[in-house]
Amino acid sequence: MTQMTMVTAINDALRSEMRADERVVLLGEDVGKEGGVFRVTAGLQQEFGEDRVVDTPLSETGIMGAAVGMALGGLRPVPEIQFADFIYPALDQLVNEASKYRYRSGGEYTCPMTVRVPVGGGIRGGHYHSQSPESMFIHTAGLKVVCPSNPYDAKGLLLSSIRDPDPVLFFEPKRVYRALKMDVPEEDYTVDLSSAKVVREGEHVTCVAYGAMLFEAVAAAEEVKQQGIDVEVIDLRTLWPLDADTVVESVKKTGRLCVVHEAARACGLGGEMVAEVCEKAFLHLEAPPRRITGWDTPFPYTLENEYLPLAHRITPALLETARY
Amino acid sequence: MTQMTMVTAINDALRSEMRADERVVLLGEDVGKEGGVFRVTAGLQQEFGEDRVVDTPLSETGIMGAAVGMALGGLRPVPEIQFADFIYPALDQLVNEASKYRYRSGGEYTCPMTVRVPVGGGIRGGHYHSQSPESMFIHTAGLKVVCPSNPYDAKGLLLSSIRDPDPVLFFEPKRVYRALKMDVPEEDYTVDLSSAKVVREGEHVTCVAYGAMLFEAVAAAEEVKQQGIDVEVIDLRTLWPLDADTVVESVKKTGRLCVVHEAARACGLGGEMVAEVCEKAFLHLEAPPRRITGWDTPFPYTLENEYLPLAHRITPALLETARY
Amino acid sequence: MEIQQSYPPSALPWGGDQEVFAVLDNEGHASASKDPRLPLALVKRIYETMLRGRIIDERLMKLQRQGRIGFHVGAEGEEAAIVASAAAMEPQDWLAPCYREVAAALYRGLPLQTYIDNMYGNADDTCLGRQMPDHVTARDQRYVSVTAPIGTQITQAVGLAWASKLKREDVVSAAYFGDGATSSNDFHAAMNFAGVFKTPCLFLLRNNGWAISVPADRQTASRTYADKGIAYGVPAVRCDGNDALAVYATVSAARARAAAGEGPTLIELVTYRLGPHTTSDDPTVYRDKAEVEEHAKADPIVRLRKYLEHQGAWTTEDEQRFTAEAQAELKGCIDKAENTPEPSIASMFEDVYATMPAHLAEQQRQCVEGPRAKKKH
Amino acid sequence: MEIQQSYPPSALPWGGDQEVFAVLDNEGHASASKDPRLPLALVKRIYETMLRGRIIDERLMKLQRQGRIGFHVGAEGEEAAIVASAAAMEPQDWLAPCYREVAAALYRGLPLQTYIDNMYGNADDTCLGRQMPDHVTARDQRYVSVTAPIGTQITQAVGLAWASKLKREDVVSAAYFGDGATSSNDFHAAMNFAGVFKTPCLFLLRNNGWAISVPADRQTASRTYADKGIAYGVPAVRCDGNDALAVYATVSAARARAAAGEGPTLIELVTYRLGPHTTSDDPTVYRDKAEVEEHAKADPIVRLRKYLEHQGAWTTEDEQRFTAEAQAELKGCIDKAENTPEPSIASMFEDVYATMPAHLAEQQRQCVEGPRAKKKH
Ligand SMILES: Cc1ncc(C[n+]2csc(CCOP(=O)(O)OP(=O)(O)O)c2C)c(N)n1
Ligand SMILES: Cc1ncc(C[n+]2csc(CCOP(=O)(O)OP(=O)(O)O)c2C)c(N)n1
Ligand SMILES: [Mg+2]
Ligand SMILES: [Mg+2]
Repeated sequence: MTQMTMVTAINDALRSEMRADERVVLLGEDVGKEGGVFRVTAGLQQEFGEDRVVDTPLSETGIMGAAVGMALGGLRPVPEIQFADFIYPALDQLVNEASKYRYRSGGEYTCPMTVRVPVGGGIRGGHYHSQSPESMFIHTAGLKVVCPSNPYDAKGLLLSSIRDPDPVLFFEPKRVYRALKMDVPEEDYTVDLSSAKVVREGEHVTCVAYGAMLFEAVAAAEEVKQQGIDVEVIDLRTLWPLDADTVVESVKKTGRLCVVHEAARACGLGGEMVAEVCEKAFLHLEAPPRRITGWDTPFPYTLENEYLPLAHRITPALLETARY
Repeated sequence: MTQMTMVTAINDALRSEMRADERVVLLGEDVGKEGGVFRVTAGLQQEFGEDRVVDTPLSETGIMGAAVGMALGGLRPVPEIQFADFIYPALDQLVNEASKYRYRSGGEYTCPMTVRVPVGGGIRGGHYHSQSPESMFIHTAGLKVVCPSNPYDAKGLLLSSIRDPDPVLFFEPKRVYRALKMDVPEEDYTVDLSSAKVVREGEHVTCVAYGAMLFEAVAAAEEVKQQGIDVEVIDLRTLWPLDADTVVESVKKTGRLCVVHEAARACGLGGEMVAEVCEKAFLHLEAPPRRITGWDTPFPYTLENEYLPLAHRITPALLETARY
Repeated sequence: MEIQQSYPPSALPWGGDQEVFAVLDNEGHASASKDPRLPLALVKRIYETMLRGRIIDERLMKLQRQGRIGFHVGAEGEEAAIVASAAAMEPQDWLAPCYREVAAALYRGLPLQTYIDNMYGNADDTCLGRQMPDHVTARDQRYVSVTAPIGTQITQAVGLAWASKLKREDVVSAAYFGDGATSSNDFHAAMNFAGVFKTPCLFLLRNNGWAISVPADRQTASRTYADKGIAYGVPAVRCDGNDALAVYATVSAARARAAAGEGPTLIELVTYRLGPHTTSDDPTVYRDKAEVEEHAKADPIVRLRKYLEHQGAWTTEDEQRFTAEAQAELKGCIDKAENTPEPSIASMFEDVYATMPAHLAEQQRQCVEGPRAKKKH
Repeated sequence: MEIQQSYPPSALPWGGDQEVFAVLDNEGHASASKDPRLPLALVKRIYETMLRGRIIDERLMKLQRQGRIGFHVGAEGEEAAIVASAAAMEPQDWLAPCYREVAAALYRGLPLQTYIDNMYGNADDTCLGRQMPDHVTARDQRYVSVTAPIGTQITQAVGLAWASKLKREDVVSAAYFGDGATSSNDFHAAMNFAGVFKTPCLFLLRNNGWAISVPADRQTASRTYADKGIAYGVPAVRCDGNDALAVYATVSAARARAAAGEGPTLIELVTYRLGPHTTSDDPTVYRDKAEVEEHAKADPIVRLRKYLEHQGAWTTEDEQRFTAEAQAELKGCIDKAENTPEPSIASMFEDVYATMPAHLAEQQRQCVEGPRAKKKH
């Protein structure tokens, strides 16, 4: 065990998988010599050379198209998009190509690749270094979407993602990158995709969150605890396919649901989850399921802490839901 | 009044607005000499010349980027994306640029433009000529999203869209293009954006739909009528900003909600609407709100009528919801 | 033939920078100095596949008019560009097609029945009726799954080439695409990446004069499409795409360069789309009949047939026999395809992921057990 | 100076196709044959804005290190490329900036206070603290809102130019972008559209040698960035971007071409990024100090100052006086900005649409009336 930040844990996962599997290739802007603008890939080009850790020209279209081709050709590419905000030039390759290859070829071709994408706010990045576009990828059949909240899960989920036979969008919450350290095994281990985790048991309200907002959900849970309210907090970890069972089981117990995410509310994952729970556990619901999310505005710079659904906004929602 | 198809009604709206406002410019692939692959812009280049009805090179990035620039420069561009499936190369300009111009410039710059996008299935188009990506644009703050279901609304909504001070995604359901004719005034009229329409009153279940699926919702309503169930059918018309009032009022009356759309279910507009209704009318709900949508698979070719949420799938959902 | 760095353009191996490399004239006479002198058996195989492609196209067009298939995109007039280029590649090479190149897969042995099943989207279709007709997948032929969005296969071909480079395999990839596709994002990214990383990749640009209704002068202001190679440091050549021998010679030279580690080549195959864009298209709205008639004079099939005839390697009887056989085979395949049922409804939910997740299993159950649509599929 | 169709490249007006047009040497001596002989008042205004830009950059870098602002992207070494080009445009022309060109807006009269308020994202910031620092909007200066996604402003500049062409206005647009941006989709689309539609548009490519950590030979295999014009039939020239006189001459010639209806020009301004990419960047990880030192010798500010000194139009006292005044003005602006409150929370919901829709009014109410975050903004 070593104490690792999420940055170190991801670096460690990449390194160990590149040692174990020579099909794994990293490519992206500034990932090589510089080791990534967040230093997540630091040292990897030194160890694995310029052929396997590739600094590309400034084109997300090229990165993703080449990665799809590499995957078709038997490699396991791990492209990096420098910020989620810059993923749109790669959308055609993700939505029309990577996601549909298996389906449209009747399984003759597959596209195993893991797209690493720093995501979310909390680093004073404004409109263009803070976005959380995960719902666009959830909406696209054929993609898996992962978002770890901590170093341990980050390593285990990343190893699962790289080994997964399907394309995975791996969202890394920038706000968590260096925010905490925790014990992470040096050896190989995986965390199953599609398994949400109950990180805190409780019986009054179910609160679902992921990524950086998980900590806010937990903080809010601690706060309402003082008022006698026991919140069950679920860390989704894999956003899609959704581990609906874990969420629904919890709601069946608590009768109440709050979903937290920093992505904008309209057509975000929160609505999806509310609808899913309504379909599967309607008669158990004792209060209106609530969403605590980013507002339906672009992500602002100065007021980012007013934009984000931080604990101060989750707390009253939990209280109201519990007392409904 | 003249009998018009949706194709003629849109053509008529474009023609009359181009006559009235010389800032209106059309651009896109094959929109000029050919008059569009669906003939929606037929005859317009003859009348308005190559400067105002522009055949562009094959680049949705270029079409949208140029349109944004034209809008900044005081024109009212109406770019066409040949099929919604090909909008992804334009996503960066829509999500990062058009949608945020007013906001990020504190209102100094605005981006009034109407992106015409043939959308949806029902024409045997398979994966790449059938998609319904509207939820991606709903998720993006700053865009308006419109989808008419009939020729009359198409003309009135298109005129409102072109005159709107903000960027509008105008989705035209291909399945409806020539499916019906109706009386459409030759003169100028508008249909308000953000006003859903109750197209059929009823007291037992609220069924919300839009675009081509509206007809399926109505057909299903007719069918269940025979079993004594009265369905209120709402045509959203403008998908975003949502006319939540009309929907919520109806649900308060009926206590039951079914949402229909052909877009995939995960993070589609259905989930958004269910969550919204739960937040606003939870205590009125007497049955779990239901979604009848495209499946979470790519859009298939041969089995498209099994993929689409046609009347045969809506009917049992209405019955179950009513009898819950 | 040797392809050199094409910059400045006047250094192209066959003289002037605007010159289009050709071997055959319209009467099927080969230029003595340029004739690659291919074995006649090879030329015959190329010719037969071209002819077969034409026969299939004509039949499928009719089937579409009769409403028996939903759609077809033909290659009339572009057979040399498609088949001779595929012939010049090695069997282990990847082909990343646009949507007009099924004859390349047929050349490599794609069973006709497989193709026709795809045209019908039936239960025997390799992609189970999920894609439109002509969106073929042929893994055994190392022919990548066809997609509609213009250009996306070009960057993928670079990725495929890159993979073989990293794996040190003698595998080159070739992307087929049209003149319109040069305006796409993927063309730009692919050429740029290929130039920087020297991937063993050929860019086979079928310049057929039109992108649906848009002609070259509306597509680009560059002097030629080949000129675009200069922007990426990718050597580029122009070649008569209606001349199977020229296409073969050019592509095999470029393939050899790529295999030798010298990087990518852009090959502008100058050809012409004699038919409509697809069965959905009516070209009379936007182009002159006279233009089409002019180009029909350079029909690649006629030119190659005459060449073979001059060599004494093909006769009217051969033509009749081959045509009759091809038509018979085709008829058999169509009959079979028309008698094959639709894919199962359950199959609609398979292959979205390697393992079916819970939500799809649930949707599958709902769909399979639910009522059926009244409208015939 | 006349810019001709640059194809073949050897027809460039200033000789060899690889030549970089320059007027000044590093000692500030102008080539007699090339000197555009600009009025000294104009050169002084250019020089003063360049110097002012440098002074501001140095101060903002320090403010960022002190944690008083969150971020800064400087232009050290690129001042001539930015300011002299802006000076060569007409006031009614549109500038579509990348993110390093605020000095162009200052040249056109953007009040310094407005810029500094933007650096602080305070209530007086024209975009109300919605964007990161340096993402300036300056409508009065016909300076389009700065955005981070690389390349998007290039197609927009084509659209702006197109609008003025359709409106028959004497308005040209200029897009600024870096060498890295030539790999973007928008560069490709913009150049292509500009070529086909002959829009009155200049492509001002600041080739500063680096795209964060990626040098030119990893960005493209084309011989020069200017060569990329050939792919689009857009005339292209190379110009010493550290030579204000050369930049002015080149840009004004291209502007005249555009205004005369002769279409777009790609201008490669060869310069060098002396500083880090932004305050978030540590260039020592990826580039040699020696390289930077070498380039520092061609510092555009020093060269232009020496030129002015040779003309007797600038003295050490001028320099000191100007610097002191600029610093004092800057200090005043910073003080004011630091004492201006944050934008109101309500403002976060405004300007998403022209009229606030119901859902945003509701969210605004929830936010304004809800509890406040503990963490300081
Ligand atoms: C991204 C995208 N935009 C638009 C289309 C619609 N479309 C299909 S084919 C085509 C023209 C393609 O022309 P070209 O590349 O020259 O190929 P050709 O059909 O001539 O072989 C267009 C515009 C598409 N398939 N994909
Ligand atoms: C689409 C996109 N991808 C990645 C980035 C991250 N990024 C910001 S600046 C930059 C390098 C830009 O280099 P260049 O165009 O040469 O401009 P310079 O900074 O050198 O002026 C990168 C990769 C971005 N802003 N946008
Ligand atoms: Mg073509
Ligand atoms: Mg640069």
